Amino acid sequence: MLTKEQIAQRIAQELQDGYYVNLGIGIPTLVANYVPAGINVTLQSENGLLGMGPFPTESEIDADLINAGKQTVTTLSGSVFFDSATSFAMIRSGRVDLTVLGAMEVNDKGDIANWKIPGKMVKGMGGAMDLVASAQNIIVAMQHTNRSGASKLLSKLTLPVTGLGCVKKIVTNLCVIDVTPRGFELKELAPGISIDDVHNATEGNLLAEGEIPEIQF
Amino acid sequence: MLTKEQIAQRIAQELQDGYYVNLGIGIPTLVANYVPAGINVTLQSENGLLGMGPFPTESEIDADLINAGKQTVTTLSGSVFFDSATSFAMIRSGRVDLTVLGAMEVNDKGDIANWKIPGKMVKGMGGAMDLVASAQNIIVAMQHTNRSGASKLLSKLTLPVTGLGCVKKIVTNLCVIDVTPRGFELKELAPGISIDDVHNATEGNLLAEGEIPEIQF
Amino acid sequence: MNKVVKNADDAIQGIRDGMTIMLGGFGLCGIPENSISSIVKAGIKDLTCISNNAGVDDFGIGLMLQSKLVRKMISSYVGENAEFERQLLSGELEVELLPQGTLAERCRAAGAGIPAFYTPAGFGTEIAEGKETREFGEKQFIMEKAFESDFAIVKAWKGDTDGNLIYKATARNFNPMMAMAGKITIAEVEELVEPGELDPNFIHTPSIFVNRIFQGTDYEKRIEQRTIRQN
Amino acid sequence: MNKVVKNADDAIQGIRDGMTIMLGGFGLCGIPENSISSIVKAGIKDLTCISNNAGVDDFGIGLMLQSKLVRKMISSYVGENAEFERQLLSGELEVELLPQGTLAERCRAAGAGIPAFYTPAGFGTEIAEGKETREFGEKQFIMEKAFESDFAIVKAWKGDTDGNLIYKATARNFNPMMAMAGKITIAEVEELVEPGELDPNFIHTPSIFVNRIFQGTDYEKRIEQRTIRQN
Repeated sequence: MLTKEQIAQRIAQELQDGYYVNLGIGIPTLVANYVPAGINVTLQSENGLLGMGPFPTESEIDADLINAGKQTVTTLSGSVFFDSATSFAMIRSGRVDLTVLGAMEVNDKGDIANWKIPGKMVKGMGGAMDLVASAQNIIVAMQHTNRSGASKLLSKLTLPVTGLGCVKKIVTNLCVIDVTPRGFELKELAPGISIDDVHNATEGNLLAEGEIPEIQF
Repeated sequence: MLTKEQIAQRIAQELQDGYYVNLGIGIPTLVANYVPAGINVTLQSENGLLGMGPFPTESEIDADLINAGKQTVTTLSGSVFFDSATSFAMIRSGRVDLTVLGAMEVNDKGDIANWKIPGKMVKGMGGAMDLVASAQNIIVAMQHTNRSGASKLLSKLTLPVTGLGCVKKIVTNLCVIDVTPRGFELKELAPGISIDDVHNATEGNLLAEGEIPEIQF
Repeated sequence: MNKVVKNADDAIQGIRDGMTIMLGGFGLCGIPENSISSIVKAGIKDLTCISNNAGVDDFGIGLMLQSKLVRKMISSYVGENAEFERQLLSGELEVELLPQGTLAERCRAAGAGIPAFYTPAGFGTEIAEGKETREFGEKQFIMEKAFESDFAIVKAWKGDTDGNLIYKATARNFNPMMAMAGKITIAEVEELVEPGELDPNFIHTPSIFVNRIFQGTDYEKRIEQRTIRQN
Repeated sequence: MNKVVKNADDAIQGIRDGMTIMLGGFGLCGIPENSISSIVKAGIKDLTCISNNAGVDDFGIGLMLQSKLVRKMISSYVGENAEFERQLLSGELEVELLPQGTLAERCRAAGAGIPAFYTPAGFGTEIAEGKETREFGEKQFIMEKAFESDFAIVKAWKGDTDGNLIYKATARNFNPMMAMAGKITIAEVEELVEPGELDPNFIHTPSIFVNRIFQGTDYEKRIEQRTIRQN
């Protein structure tokens, strides 16, 4: 089983030099901590910052400089500020190379639900619907099952959809899965996890063909 | 009969303090020379300048600073540069208070033709179609008749239209006319010009009711 | 024509019960603090507020919610606010949630004289319900319309008395589009300067979009998530 | 990932016969002089050029016309060019004229992932022929679509090696929208600096839109209408 940090670390292996990347809140944020050596990526924060730096020191804190999670952050050399319309222009026009998001559910067509639970207070979708409708390359970072043990990888979403056919890859505590026209394709297994474990935890259509290697770090 | 300068001078009387104004090429450009005392107007040039100043002196010339007529110009205190999309955002959203344009023909519904003569080389409409489709307040500055003596104030346009029902006022060498739902309403006469003179030079429906005063400068 | 008004109380003149107003800001960053205080003081109610967020319980638009001045919020994210939740569940408050990019673009469209546009955000979701959809190049889009609002209230870093504005860092966010979009646009600034003091090449909101401007006071600039690293 | 290329010859690699390219500039102001020279030198032909103007006979896009490299111009104003007129009348050159604001907005739409929008410009004119029209709020509009282009070539004043750009004065014009719109965007700059040298708060084109950048040489910056006043 992977820890949250390991899920982030595995996703970081997908980064390529020069990528512009949007990281959602939660596990996705941790991806920034594992950028491989020699790879340069630029983080986009949809509230209007390209080139997001680390959290500030106490003396660097600036209330006018936050990220999309409303956290205080810093800039780097080459950073740039812009307005929200320009920010989503970047996103909708496909200039963001990789988007990493959390999810409540994903189905085997790549549809994602991550913004609303009927009956619970709805906070809103923020930029998630723009991101999933626009990005060419979306990776979902999440636990394979929810707190009550039910699979989050489904044949059919039970929660309101955020976007259709957009998820390309899923990294969970159990495995790495590619979402292809054939469904969930099992690509790599977490240490100590068997194909059967994944089958048992996956409600949607799972394909496990050939040798499935263990995730390497 | 008014000179071109006097046409511009009469139009300048329509300026109000705080107006943002777009002046077309030709007679409209001259309006800037007659801004009444105590009135402050800001000139918008659709290539990306608000607060257009006078032509530069020899030493002030900057190839990167031109107006929509491609003439070298200067800035003033409070001037601002912007891109073409922002420029036409201002225009289309009705933030420009007054637009002064030349015309080849205007009809008594306020339709205007000023961009194309079939059979002749067509240079293009530039920003004229955006301006006439958007401005709340459009004044046409032109000669009352063309070079062959034919009226330019018509019941029906003979040339391709630039915009529909947009002209509110026309100032020619002969008179001042308001375009209302009733047609061309004669409001003021140039010195030495009679109502009959205007009738003879106007092909479209002309209303001349009551006393028509002489244009005052 | 003088756009400069003395303070927020003067700036908000004409905002009346039942109107639709836009308020700049992302979270508590770049919000028009002074104008919000004056609206609360004036007790202008039944407002429809277009703003990306709804503040926190005791700051930002949260203050307007406390005073029950808001009838409807049009936002993309409205968490971190218990009073908001209470009013929503009790039916006192109506909420329309929109994708953040759609919210920004509907402001920009209003300020650009574009009555409607197409966006992929929300296609296939409940956001698309009741909206026209259309295919362009084998991809599906929703038609979204420009917002209509009576007033836009924005917060800038510096402004000149002509109305030119510059924003600071990520406090820019929705402010420039809302400044374009208001029938009447009110700008509060931390520092009001004379025309010519701002570089004409680096102005974020050209003066033509701003109707009233004033220098605000006592900016609190509260931080929602104070995240720091050890040096 | 290094976006910096040595010169215009390297920057235009991949532009092929028959492609659609956008070229920034208004008149001769803010045009990508170096890249135009390299395209002429390379003899890339049958091009569709989206540019507000078509240069003059011996400068700007006029140089491409002289070499008969342009099959179609999409512009708002194409005066001041005798060779242009000759090719147009002889049928060698095709021209599509668009309102200037529509031209700008179709670039911006392409860069904003907006496939189509509505504008009032040109309603009731021959520009509307073959286009959908529609009423919003008792006013008539035309539906216009985002441009599709293979390359966008822009000219900036300063740029950093990450691709952030700033423009000078009215040389900005169409350049920012075209920079957003190209499948591949090439930027030539008068001065190329290191990341961090441009103030992040005052950048006109964020780096993400720029794929290749180089410092140009020998800018002529020809003036079309040299108007002066006596001091």
